[in-house]
Amino acid sequence: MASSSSGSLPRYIAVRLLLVIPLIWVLLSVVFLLLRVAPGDPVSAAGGDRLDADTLAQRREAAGLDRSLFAQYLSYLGDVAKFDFGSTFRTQTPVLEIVRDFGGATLTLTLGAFLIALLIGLPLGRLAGRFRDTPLDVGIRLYGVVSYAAPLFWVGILLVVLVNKLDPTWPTNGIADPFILATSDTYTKTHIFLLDTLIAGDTDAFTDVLKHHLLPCLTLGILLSGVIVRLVRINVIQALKGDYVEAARARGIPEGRVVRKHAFRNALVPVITVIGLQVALTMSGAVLTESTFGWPGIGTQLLKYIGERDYIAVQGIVTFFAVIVVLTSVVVDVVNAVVDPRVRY
Amino acid sequence: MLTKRDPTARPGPVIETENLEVHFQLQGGALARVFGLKARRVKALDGVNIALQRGEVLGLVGESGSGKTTLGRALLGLVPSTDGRIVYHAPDGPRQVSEMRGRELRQLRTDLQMVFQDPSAALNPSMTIAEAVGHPLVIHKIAKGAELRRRVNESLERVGLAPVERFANKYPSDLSGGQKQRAVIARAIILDPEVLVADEPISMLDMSVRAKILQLMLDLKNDLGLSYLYITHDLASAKYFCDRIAIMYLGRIVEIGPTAEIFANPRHPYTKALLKAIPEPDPTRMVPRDLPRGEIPDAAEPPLGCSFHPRCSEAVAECGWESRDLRVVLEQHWTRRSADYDAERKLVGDLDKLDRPETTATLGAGDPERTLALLDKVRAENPDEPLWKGVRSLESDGRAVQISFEEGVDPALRRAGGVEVACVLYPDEGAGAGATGAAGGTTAGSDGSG
Amino acid sequence: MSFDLVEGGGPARTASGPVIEADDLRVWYAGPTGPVKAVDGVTFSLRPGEILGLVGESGCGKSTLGRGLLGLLPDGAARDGALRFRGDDMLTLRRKEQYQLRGSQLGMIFQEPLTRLNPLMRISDHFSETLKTHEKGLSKREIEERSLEALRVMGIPPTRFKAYPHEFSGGMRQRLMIALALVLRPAFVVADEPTTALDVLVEAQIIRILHDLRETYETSLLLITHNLGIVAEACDRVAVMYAGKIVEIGPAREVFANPQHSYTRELLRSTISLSTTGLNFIDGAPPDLSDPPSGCHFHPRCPDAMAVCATRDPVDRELPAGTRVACWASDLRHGTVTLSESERAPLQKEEIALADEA
Amino acid sequence: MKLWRTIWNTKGVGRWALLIGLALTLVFVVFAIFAPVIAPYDFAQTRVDGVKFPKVAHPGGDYLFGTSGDFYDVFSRVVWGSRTALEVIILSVIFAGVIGVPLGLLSGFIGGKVDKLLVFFMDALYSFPSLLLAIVFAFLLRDKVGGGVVSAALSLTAIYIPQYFRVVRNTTVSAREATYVEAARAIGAGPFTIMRKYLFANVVQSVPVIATLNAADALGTLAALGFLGLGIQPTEAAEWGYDIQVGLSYAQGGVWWPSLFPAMAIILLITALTFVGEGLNETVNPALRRRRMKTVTFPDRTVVAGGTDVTADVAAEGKNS
Repeated sequence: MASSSSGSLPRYIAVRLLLVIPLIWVLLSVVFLLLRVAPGDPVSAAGGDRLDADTLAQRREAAGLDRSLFAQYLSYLGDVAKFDFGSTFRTQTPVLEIVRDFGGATLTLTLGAFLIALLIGLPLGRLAGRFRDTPLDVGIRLYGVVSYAAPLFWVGILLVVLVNKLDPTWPTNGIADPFILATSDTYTKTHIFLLDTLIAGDTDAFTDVLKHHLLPCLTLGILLSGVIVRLVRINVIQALKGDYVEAARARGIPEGRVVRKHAFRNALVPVITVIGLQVALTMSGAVLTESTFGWPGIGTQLLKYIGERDYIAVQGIVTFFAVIVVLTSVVVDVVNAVVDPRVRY
Repeated sequence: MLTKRDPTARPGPVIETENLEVHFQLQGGALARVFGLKARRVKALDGVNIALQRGEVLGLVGESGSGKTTLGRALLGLVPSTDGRIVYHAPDGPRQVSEMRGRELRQLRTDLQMVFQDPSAALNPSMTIAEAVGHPLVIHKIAKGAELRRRVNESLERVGLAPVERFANKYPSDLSGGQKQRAVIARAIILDPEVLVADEPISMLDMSVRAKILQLMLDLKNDLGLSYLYITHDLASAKYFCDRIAIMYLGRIVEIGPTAEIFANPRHPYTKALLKAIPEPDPTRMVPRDLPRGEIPDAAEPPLGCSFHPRCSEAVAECGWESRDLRVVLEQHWTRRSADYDAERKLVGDLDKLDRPETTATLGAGDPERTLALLDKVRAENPDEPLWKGVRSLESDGRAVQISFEEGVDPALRRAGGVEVACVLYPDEGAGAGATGAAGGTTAGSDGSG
Repeated sequence: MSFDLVEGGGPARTASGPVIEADDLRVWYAGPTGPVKAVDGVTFSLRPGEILGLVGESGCGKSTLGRGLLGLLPDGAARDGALRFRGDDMLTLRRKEQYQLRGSQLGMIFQEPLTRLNPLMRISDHFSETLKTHEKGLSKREIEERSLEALRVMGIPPTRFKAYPHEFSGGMRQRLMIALALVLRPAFVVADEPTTALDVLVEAQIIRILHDLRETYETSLLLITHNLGIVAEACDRVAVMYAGKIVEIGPAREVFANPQHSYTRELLRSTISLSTTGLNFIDGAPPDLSDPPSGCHFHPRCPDAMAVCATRDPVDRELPAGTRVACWASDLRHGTVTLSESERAPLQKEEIALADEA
Repeated sequence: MKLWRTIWNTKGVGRWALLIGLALTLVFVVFAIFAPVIAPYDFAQTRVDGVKFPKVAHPGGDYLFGTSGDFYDVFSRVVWGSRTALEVIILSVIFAGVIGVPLGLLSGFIGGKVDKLLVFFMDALYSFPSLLLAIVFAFLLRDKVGGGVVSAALSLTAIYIPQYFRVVRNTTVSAREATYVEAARAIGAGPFTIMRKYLFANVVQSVPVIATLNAADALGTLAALGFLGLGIQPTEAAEWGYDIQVGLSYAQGGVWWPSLFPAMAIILLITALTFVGEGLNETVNPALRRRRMKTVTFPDRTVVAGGTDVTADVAAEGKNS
């Protein structure tokens, strides 16, 4: 019964990372299967019917599509292991390059949205849970449901119209002023615009980029906050029924502290896991947000290649998304292990 | 049809076990499983020999974690055994439960039945009482239609759930605890079984109902000629209810014998402690003072030698003293006197190093002389502490204090007077005097698969 | 585990007024059809250092009484009557004042110790939170010293101070709970079935700790249990509760030797103990507390019920031996009332079916 | 009826959320069923009697909600859209449930390697961004099944199977450990009897809550697909997401109606379904449910505490408020 936790955190992280490999493998296989079992073949789909048979065959060979499905699968796995996600069909741009050039914008968008969602969601959820069934709770729940129900793209435009009324000069499209964008070659250190402008010490560009972030982040953040509010509320309600909460009250711990230290903290344990899963939702939301705000992110690229029916590019980008999601799940598990001493590793 | 069997017609055991072992593979974290790290084994049953005679009530008494519930379940084949044999002496000859699988095992359940501890959990919440009680007949395709109804009614009436119409179409949630337990019993007897394993059948019931349910079980035994394995932690009800009693501790039977003898003349220190600890509604009795310390240990890493030795006040040198016991004694010392804790704690060094089942221990960080002095102080404080009897040597090697303990003996069950007991204090009467370790055979350190 | 508690000695000597006094206390729950009268007119008091055992079947209001004393009640429940702590009426206290009393003056020990400790907090955090809440300005050193002292008395070594609740065994957890309840040396503690979830040997250890509390802490204890054995061994006085009322209260020896209320007697008879030679039981089940029977609530199950029992409430009377009983049969035996012939007639009762039980 | 009483006897907002949600959903169901009667025009109708509708006509007059940029009558599109929405929702929920529930039950009951593998696979699917999955599916199915209702429903089905699977599998795993399942084994019940008679009824109770919440989510995803132009084609059926997308291009010019009304329809229906799901959860889930109680009022005391006046005591005890 001694306090023998049977391992160290670094080892846990290492083992957890090892476990990622089979998970990613399953995801890759799903992606591969989906895109290859599909009717038609990538080359004719992307190239249209304009190409003659020879060129088609050439292209097929170049893309390795003349081999057996299994051979293709193996080489696909092998490539991914080498961090090669393939190249677009038409322009032969490596998918990794697309990810590099457009991933930064998606990253700052989603992180910003997450930040906003947590800032709104955590306190509101806690309030609603603590004051269950009061008018305050009703109001917060209504916010939680409606903000999630409202189509993101429509909310986005609504915000644009609103902001246009308040301040017609506030940017509502893209990630930066076209003029700054034109000189963007100087900002390629991290490929994250916000960071690059900051590193370059260009305050004007930085504030401009920051201003551009507000609306997209807010739009996506509001959607996410609705989910978090509802989640936190339910978990706080359940945690408040916990026996240790009653025991804390019996020791005379003030109600505010009981809610904060006992109910809320314990409510966060399941919430962390589910918030981790919301990364998937954020990705979905990012695609919509980007297309609403003309955001030069990876979501717009995905849509573009879907439009072009470029299977390889789609496959690469989807794989990239999957890897991100899996890696977040590792982070979530590690956070859980740090927060909850009962997690044994 | 509920008929009476005559237990005297075929004397002898109805079911018995031979060196029965049930080991569970403990699951570590999800990761440990994937990478095969540290798969811990819990010896829930570690070589149990027990025979339930036809028509008797055999009590199985022990604390939670002693393996008594596992034994009951293993007899019905609900838990697979990892070694040893279970033999059911069916009317048409002996059959090995431990070899049965699937259909054959399910068929066995018409003869062996079970009553559970928590009646609220033992009934399917979405089945009516009549459905639940009649379901065994449906499963074994014994009755249907009017015949099924008739037999369900008969069984319900037999357990006192009468008038039947009042209960038959109720759901478990509409019934009280006692009523639900009656329904569970009705379901158990509807197949006209020979053996009933009753796993703490009254412990979850309200105090005013316990006697009633116990009476019902006695009546059923007498009327139907049943044999009972009565699993309990309540010695008082066992004393009233059982013909024989087996005391279990950490997967083993430590004492077994006729009820009267066990209560009049308990031999194993554990049995003595249990008897002393039962609170009696007798105002002249006072709270007992000399109780065993600590709690039942982790079955995944049982103590060396006799499992009870760390808690035993009568323990002697060969009981199996080890490194982990030293930690307990040190911690007890600090519990008594906390003044010098910080300084003394430093003298001892890494305590977690002691958490190993070994007969040697290394103690101290830097100054072995002062560590030795500390140990002397601890010993002087409580010279009666049995641990010190088991210390073979205690000396400094210049850097730390080295302690080694006597090799322990794992005592096997052997005859002592009217009972059998597993304790080094009771030498094997059959093997002559002084053969303390001979019968046990297994020495400490081996994994005791004797 | 052995404890260096001061051996021997009865209740502490500071025999001033009672620590806690309930006077016709009622604690009612909100029910779907009307109030549930879980505690319905209860009068008792506890002297400093005294242990009062509270027994009765499940559903008789024992737990509600215990929680009601501390004001730990769910939404919709209400208290009425008088409840005095060292002479001050607690029912009129403001919420904040109630919180201040809890933990520092009134403690509570629960049944299931694992769920009562916050799994995310170390033992040390539990203690420092409790100490800081009630005694502002304690230094870290003082907090640690006082916590370790409380743990020491409960037999928990200081090596475990920084551990998490899940790293302890069941008995250890209950000792932790007791240490946590006592670290501020409250004058009065309610222990609600503190050993029900524990094994016999551990149960005996815990009972002994509770029994010895008064010597270390001069704490009065209300020990709620359904185990009559525990009451007999550990308590000075015993209160028997049935359907929201205390039907008999008195010195433990006296009540166990000469039970006056029919319910007490039947309860004792139905208990299976080592000296049991035949099985007895009380027919029927405790009543629905939202609609208890008229007169003496026990009359439908009482073997000695008379006509008067069904119509008139029995009156609480003190007997020479120091017991207070509310039972017409007892009154009749002691000649404290005169009842007419028709009132004394055995009560014609409805047949209780065999399976009408709890 | 028992369920209804449980719901009605629940305290708090949950019950009202459920009722309001049900009422609102019912409105949409009526729209969906009686669309041909309620909607003045067909969903893809751009002209009446050979006369083309005006482009983006203001609401009012002949066109209650105005007309859209593709010359559709917005009101008719909204009404027909409820039919599409409900068809897609019902189909996808049924598909996902029919596959996910038995799979979860089986996986949870059998346990072992099969279970581990299935859990692994389903978790992988679940952690996938759902919109992406739907997009990929829509993209694939369009060539095969076309851009209609069935194709949209199938794209959504893939997203929700893992959710049913997870919930059912987890409840099965905990129910499998329940004593009543062991009791079933003890009376000789075989695995299929246990699954059918002991587990199924106790496990499916968690399904309605997920089903309604998934339905709400499905509607959102369907609209998103429509918005991206990957959903149902406007000529196949009226779909709100597509209408919003077309409408939004006019929004900044002050033409709000083509996007506002379908957006409102989406918000209302998702809100309604979420209300039903959360309301159900709070009224039937014992961990969240609070019973409705009568408040306690103590009757007046007619006698001092401990009094000896027996009749007065009886009176005080008497019939409660």
